[in-house]
Amino acid sequence: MEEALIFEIGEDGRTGVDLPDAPNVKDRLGGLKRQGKIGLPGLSEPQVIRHFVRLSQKNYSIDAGLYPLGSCTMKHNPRLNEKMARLPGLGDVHPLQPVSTVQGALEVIDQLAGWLKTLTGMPAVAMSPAAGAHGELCGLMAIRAALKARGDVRKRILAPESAHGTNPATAALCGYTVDPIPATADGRVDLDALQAKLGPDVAAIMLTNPNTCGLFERDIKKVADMVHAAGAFFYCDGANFNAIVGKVRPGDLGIDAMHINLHKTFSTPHGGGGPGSGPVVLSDSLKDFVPVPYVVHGKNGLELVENGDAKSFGRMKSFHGQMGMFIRALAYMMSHGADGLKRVAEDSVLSANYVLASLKDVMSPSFEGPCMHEALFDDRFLKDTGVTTLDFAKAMIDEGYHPMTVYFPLVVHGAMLIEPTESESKDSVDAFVTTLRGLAEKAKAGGENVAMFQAAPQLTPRRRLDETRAARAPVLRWKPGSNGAPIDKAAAE
Amino acid sequence: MEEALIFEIGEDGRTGVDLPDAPNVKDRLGGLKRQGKIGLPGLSEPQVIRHFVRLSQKNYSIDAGLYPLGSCTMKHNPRLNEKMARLPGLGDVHPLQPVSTVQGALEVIDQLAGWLKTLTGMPAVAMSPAAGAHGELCGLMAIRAALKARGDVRKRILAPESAHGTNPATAALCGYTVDPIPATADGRVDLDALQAKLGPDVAAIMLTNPNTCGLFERDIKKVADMVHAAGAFFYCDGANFNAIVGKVRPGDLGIDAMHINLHKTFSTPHGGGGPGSGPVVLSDSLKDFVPVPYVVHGKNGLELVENGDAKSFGRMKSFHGQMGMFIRALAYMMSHGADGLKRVAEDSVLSANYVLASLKDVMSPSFEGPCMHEALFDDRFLKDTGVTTLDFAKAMIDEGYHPMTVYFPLVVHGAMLIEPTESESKDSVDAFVTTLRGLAEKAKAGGENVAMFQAAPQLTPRRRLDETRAARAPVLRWKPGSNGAPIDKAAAE
Amino acid sequence: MRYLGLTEADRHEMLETIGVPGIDALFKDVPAGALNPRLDLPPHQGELEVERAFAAMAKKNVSPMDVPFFLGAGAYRHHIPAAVDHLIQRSEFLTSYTPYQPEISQGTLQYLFEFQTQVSMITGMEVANASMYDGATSAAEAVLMAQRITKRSKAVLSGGLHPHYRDTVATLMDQTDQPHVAAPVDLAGNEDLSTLIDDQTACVVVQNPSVFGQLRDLTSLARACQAKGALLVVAVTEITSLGLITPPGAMGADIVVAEGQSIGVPLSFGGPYVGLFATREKYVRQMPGRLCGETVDQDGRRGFVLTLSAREQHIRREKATSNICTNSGLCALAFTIHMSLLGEAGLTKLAEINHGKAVQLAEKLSQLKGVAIVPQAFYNEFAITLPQPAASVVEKLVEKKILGGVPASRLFPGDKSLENVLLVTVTETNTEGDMDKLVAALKEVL
Amino acid sequence: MRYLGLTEADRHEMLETIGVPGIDALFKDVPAGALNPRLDLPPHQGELEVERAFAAMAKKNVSPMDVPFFLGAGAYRHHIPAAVDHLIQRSEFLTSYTPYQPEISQGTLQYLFEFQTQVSMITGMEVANASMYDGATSAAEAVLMAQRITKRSKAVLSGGLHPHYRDTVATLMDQTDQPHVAAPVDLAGNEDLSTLIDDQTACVVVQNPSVFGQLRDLTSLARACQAKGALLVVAVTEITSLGLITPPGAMGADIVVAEGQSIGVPLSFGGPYVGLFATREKYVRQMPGRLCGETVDQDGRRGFVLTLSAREQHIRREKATSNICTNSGLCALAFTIHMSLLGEAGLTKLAEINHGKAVQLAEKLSQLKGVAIVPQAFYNEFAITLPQPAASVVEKLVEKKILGGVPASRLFPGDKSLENVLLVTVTETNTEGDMDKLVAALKEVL
Repeated sequence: MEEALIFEIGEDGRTGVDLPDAPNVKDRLGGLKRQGKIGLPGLSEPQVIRHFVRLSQKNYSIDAGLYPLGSCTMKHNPRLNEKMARLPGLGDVHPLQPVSTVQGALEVIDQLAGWLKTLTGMPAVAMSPAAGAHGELCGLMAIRAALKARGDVRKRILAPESAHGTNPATAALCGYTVDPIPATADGRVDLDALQAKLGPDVAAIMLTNPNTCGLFERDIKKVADMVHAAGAFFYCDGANFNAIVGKVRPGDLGIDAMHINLHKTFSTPHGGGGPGSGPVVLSDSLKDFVPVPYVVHGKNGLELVENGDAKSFGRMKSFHGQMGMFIRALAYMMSHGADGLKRVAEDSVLSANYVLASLKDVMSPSFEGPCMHEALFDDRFLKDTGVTTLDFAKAMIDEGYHPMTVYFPLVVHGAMLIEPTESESKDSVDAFVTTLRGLAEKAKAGGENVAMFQAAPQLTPRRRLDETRAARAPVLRWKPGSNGAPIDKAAAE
Repeated sequence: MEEALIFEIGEDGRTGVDLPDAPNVKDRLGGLKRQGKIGLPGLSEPQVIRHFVRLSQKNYSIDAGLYPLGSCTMKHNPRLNEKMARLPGLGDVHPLQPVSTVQGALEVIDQLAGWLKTLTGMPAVAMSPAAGAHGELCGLMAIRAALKARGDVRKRILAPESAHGTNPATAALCGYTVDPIPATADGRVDLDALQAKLGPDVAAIMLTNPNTCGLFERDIKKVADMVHAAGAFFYCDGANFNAIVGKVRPGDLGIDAMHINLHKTFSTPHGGGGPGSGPVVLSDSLKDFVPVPYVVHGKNGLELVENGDAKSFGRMKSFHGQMGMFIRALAYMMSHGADGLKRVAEDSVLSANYVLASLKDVMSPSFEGPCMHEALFDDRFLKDTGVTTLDFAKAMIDEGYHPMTVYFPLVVHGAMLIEPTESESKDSVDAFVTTLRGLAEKAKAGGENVAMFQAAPQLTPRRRLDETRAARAPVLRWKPGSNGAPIDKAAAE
Repeated sequence: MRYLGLTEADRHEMLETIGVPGIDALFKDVPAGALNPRLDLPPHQGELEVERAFAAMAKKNVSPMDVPFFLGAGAYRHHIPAAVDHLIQRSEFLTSYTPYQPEISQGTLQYLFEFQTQVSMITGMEVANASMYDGATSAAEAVLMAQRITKRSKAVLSGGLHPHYRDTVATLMDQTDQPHVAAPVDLAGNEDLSTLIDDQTACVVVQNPSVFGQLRDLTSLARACQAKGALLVVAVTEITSLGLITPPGAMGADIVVAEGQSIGVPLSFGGPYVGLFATREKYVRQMPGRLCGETVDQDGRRGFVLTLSAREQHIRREKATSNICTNSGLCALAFTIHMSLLGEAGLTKLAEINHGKAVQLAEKLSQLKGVAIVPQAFYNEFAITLPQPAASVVEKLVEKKILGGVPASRLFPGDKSLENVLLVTVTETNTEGDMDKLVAALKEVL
Repeated sequence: MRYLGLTEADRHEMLETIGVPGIDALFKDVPAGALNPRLDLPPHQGELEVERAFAAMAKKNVSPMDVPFFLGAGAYRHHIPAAVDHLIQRSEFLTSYTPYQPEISQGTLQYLFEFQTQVSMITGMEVANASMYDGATSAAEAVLMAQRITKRSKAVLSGGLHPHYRDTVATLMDQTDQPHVAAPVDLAGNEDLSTLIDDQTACVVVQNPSVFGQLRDLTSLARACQAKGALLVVAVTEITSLGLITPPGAMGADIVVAEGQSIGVPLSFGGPYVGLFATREKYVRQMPGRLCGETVDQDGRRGFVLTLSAREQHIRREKATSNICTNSGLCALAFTIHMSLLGEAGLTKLAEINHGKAVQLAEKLSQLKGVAIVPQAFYNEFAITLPQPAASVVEKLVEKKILGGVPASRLFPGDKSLENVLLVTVTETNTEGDMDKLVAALKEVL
């Protein structure tokens, strides 16, 4: 079924809310009352419900199938967590209530901080960052503040070529230049190259571990030592923490700062692109250089420090952090416990290695195993078939699967990064493997199959979309009378 | 995507719940501890969620499209009502709590009863029946009790041929024989035939008004007078109350008892086949002959009478009625108010007549209008096309619609009973009409189209199902190793 | 008005298409004077106002969440996993109709098939239907079914049967002046019903555990029924008990009726609940209620349909096995989901916890002076005798913010022998702290 | 463990397929001694236990549902229709990722397009992005964007700007040692920022209504900016105000940043919220954040994709317009749904109610001795001056079970001139009874 835009469905004279009459008072708007209409459409509640239900039906979701996006950790989102986040007294409290009236809310933050510190083996955590990239920003700000405090202005950040795009973008936001570190043939940081790049103007290294090739940086302690010897800090991108949660403490590896994507490892729902939450754990050398606000234990219970001392580097967002995500993440942690979280890491790594082992003969793994929680393949197995990584991914859609992450990391050609997560059953992973084997064989067999790959997907609400057209003459909003592409309104109802 | 049965997905060693260890006590089961396994499968929470999400995706629903089932009143189900039914203190109270601790719950029942009495113009209402048919049973029990109280045993119930199947079935359950009343050419009760059938052994007439042909019984007051003159009672099937709510009070028409399907007129969700709720309003002559329990105003507030006086005819179900449905229905009523409910009737009747007017030239209306909230067509327009009512209905599915009610009422050939309800927008009804016009024209054009109708539906999770096979050798449950029809387990994951 | 689809402009256009001057022209068949009555009811309100009204009513109740809570007697407080309520609220389940168009209702049909299988399994029976209204109505339908099968009329009702079930059966039988024999109240749990079975007896209805909590082996009663050509109907009010105890099917029951509320369905002040109904395969065509069956579609793929509808009212009319139409679909779904989450291991453990906690409380209570535990064997519920009327004890406990149980006098009004009897239930939702509070409060009150 | 998919048997089989003896063989790259640390954390728990823990924490808070409540200052309590929370919890929205595969993400993409359109419309701007973290981060990103466009570095921040926004901007600018000028606190609402604009000024950031509630016509400020080649950034913390007042776009704003929480998003102790970001079409390639654009698919049908990703970090890396990756998708959905339900008429009426009630309360409060309303013109929020420190008045109100407002000292610590200033907000959720209680309590307290 086609579904028109709300602006095409709506009409004056309908509403989805009933409101009482406004008090009959003389306005005090100082002559700034709006003139003219906004242009918003009028829809009844049934129309709104149907519109969004129908839209939802055009989406793939974890709840409906395996979602093997590497580096995204698309795991099961427990409904208990949704329920907890909506408890009266938790979901509805205001950030500026007197602290005596929000002791329970502060306790959530404090407890979650405790779990994060214990799981990472780090002494401090900054809770307010709103997402992973925001956490990176927090980490670099802390590093910058620490350097500044010792009067040591440095200008360069080292980051591997395989880094998430957020790493260089964050470094740039903090005024740093980014200097890439090459990788070895086995997908790890090249220590010699690193040594060569280190120097008195290097503020920090930003490393992802497990890295974006799905591998554990086995020389990580050496890296830490080298970085610290150069007077720099070690920032670790915690995007892949799911592989090691409960199993390895980053604090034991010499790390100074690491953000944790609560929406990955701790299962707060991705929600079609957020909201996330990215608390940053900090080492002893950084623990005073934090943003406000933060929670401390005071004489009257928990207290909220909203205006820091001289070492605090400032404020990162409107209020105290992503409370709704904190509740969900804490519920997730309490549900798993120490035993369950360790099992999460183990099962996620087990599943990824199982995928690697089950596909290595028909696809081309980029590196020797063992991998961590994601398995990286490149497009060598598609060589000369006429089928690209993109075609392969789109063909998966017609088989009922969301594709894996493609063309990332950039260090291998036509990358396909598969992360099954610990939520999947073996039956589910087996079925996925069977499908991929079938597609790989079809691609290699060539002939008519190639056209099938190139035409995929065909069973979806839309087929491949013209991204060039979208970018060349951007249409970013609906305008009255501006039906860009023809759509039959009657058919769309 | 195929979806296996939970019994085929499950495996020992998995669970969807975590429970603490049981207290270590000596059991007091008197040697009746279960021996052997039950056979239930083990599934993780993600598996359970995915299973039921995928199953849901195989269903049509009001939230996704027009659902024009005549006589079923598939209207919008507001989410506010779901929220209210789950309020702590309402959704979680026990039916046998001391009445002092459930005054709010009793108030819900009392308020809803008040609305129902006012809307129907009747002095009493029995709240406990669990569904429409259960309400009919309650009504006939009240009639039987009233007759018994006056020492007047009667054995016959009159019901029109067009009655819902529940009417004769209910009458039989109360030990009555059912005597059909024929209809006139314009789809109403034949008064002469009725007069001829009335006699001293007639306990009651069971009439649906508006009737199942979608027409208002214009002689209803005469019918009531005739029935009362014969010493019988007038039971009205309130299934079609949506057409007249707020607009006509059944109490003004001479009715003695009428059930109200809260899950139709008052929008408690149908839920794939229940639960429903069927309170019965009663006239002065029946108001003492009620089932227990019921709510009364006492000196300490509201009281619950669980053991009635001599006139009460007994008990109909485990507890006090479908409280969850009461809350939803009351929220619906309060949201609409007197003005909104009247508008419900008007708009539902308007929409049905609009459908009738818009299709009368291409389909064959069974009766002259105006109709009430549903429009009845028969299959004369399909004569000699090779397309049956069933084929026509199945072809609608491929166009994205749930079919109307078909082959009911029985009084016209190949009936198609369309009830759009007041929830639909005009655009939505227009699109539906356009689709039906197109199909009607296709059917009449014949040729290759006939095969399309006969093969429909083709775009659904399943095509037409073999109902004969299902009934001949019933397979009513899964058994280990008994995969009746072949299903590929791997493909189904 | 937020739920209405038409604008004023739409209405005008539509009236024009129909060709009438105004809306009341469409109501011309309504008798003069009966149209458009004045209704003394408030006007429409927004969500916020409606929420306020319900919040005010909810506040007048004592929520089981806020106090130690020990009520049972046919309705049980259990923890419902969050996934259950989430899933049953999916539009595609919540807002769909009875699956009469199977091609676009496979979701509903498949879960009904799974429900039927689960119910068969836990009751130890061969087949089950797709649900009834609740436990009591299931029991009444079972008696009618036994009458059809045996072509006899009399029903013998155990003295341990929940009075609401007994009365629901009796009320229905009264309609056709059918005889039923209610055995004397069986507090001690030692009644012998076999003497009441005669050659006019269609069935014996017995509850296990009984309303007083007594758990019994029904095997010999089943034999007695069989010997005299009567059917044994076993009623179960607390379905989680079947996670731990021998199911009725294994004791020889012919029909099992049960209240399924304990699995997935909230207390909701008594409804809606979900009646379970299971029997032997040979009786399936005499069963009431909807049945979902497996079949294949035109392409040979497994699929599900409502079947054996030749039993049902919409086909058979006055010859139907029951007048039931709407049943309890969404509650059956909640049951199916919760049971799927539990699985074999979960249901067993849940039942062990319930029983274990009940044993713990029984032991604590039996140490109170003047308090005695009635049943020898029980599951999670038991009657106790007190030295004073239970109803007033319960009221005193309310003052101490404890909901302490159901006084037997509420269920058996006027029966002096039960005046001092209290029914106490313990589930996994009760903490040790709850139990200690009850015991301490009783100590003060008694 | 209920969320895990593998059984012990599965694990054994999988290890065998992989060809390793045990799980730790897969972790062989972890440095010696760092594997399997002992963690001092509790073991796994069931739902019931987790629920109890959270219920206990929730009980330690005072819920705005239970008391008269008058807080605002950047986060607002509004009624959210039940449909909103129902729809955003649909699996297909809740558990999907960023729509990088548009063929199976048209649901998310279309609502983002609708969101962008709604935000453009209400702010009176040409284009909007698909959301930011919140209002303050939007403001900070706006300053960076203005710097890119003007190639100037200085930002002038109004004295009426919410201090959290001011500090968030400042913190980000500090990283690159960019100058910013924060104007003096502007309680009276009569600051003239035009004098602070020089030829190094990239932008002026002004909030309307101001943090003290003052509503101002920004037209002349916009002209002053334009004259000096600087951009005008207007921040809106209470987005429902745009139902009633002239939008920033109509006053000449170049960038509008706003907190969208008031529409569809619960208070949730400060997050997650949804930042709105709108600007002129000509600046679109300098915008931060995701953008959804219309296009066609292979069959020529209208469809939507994420577009202009050449601005974004995953493509442009260190040259990206922002480092933002995850944004606030689900909150944007809640906003879109709530705004769809409101429509033109609903948003307007909602704003009228908010303003009307605020005027009512202002009138009541201004009759109290020693109390003065600060802003001349306001929407639903206004500062009042008290005869004593506002913080202690608020604490006294808490004792009377009233959450009476935000003391300005909480936002401007150490500023003696604001010590007696209280920020008071009224929305549609406040009843007349609430207001009377506040007035009566203040009378007692002052």
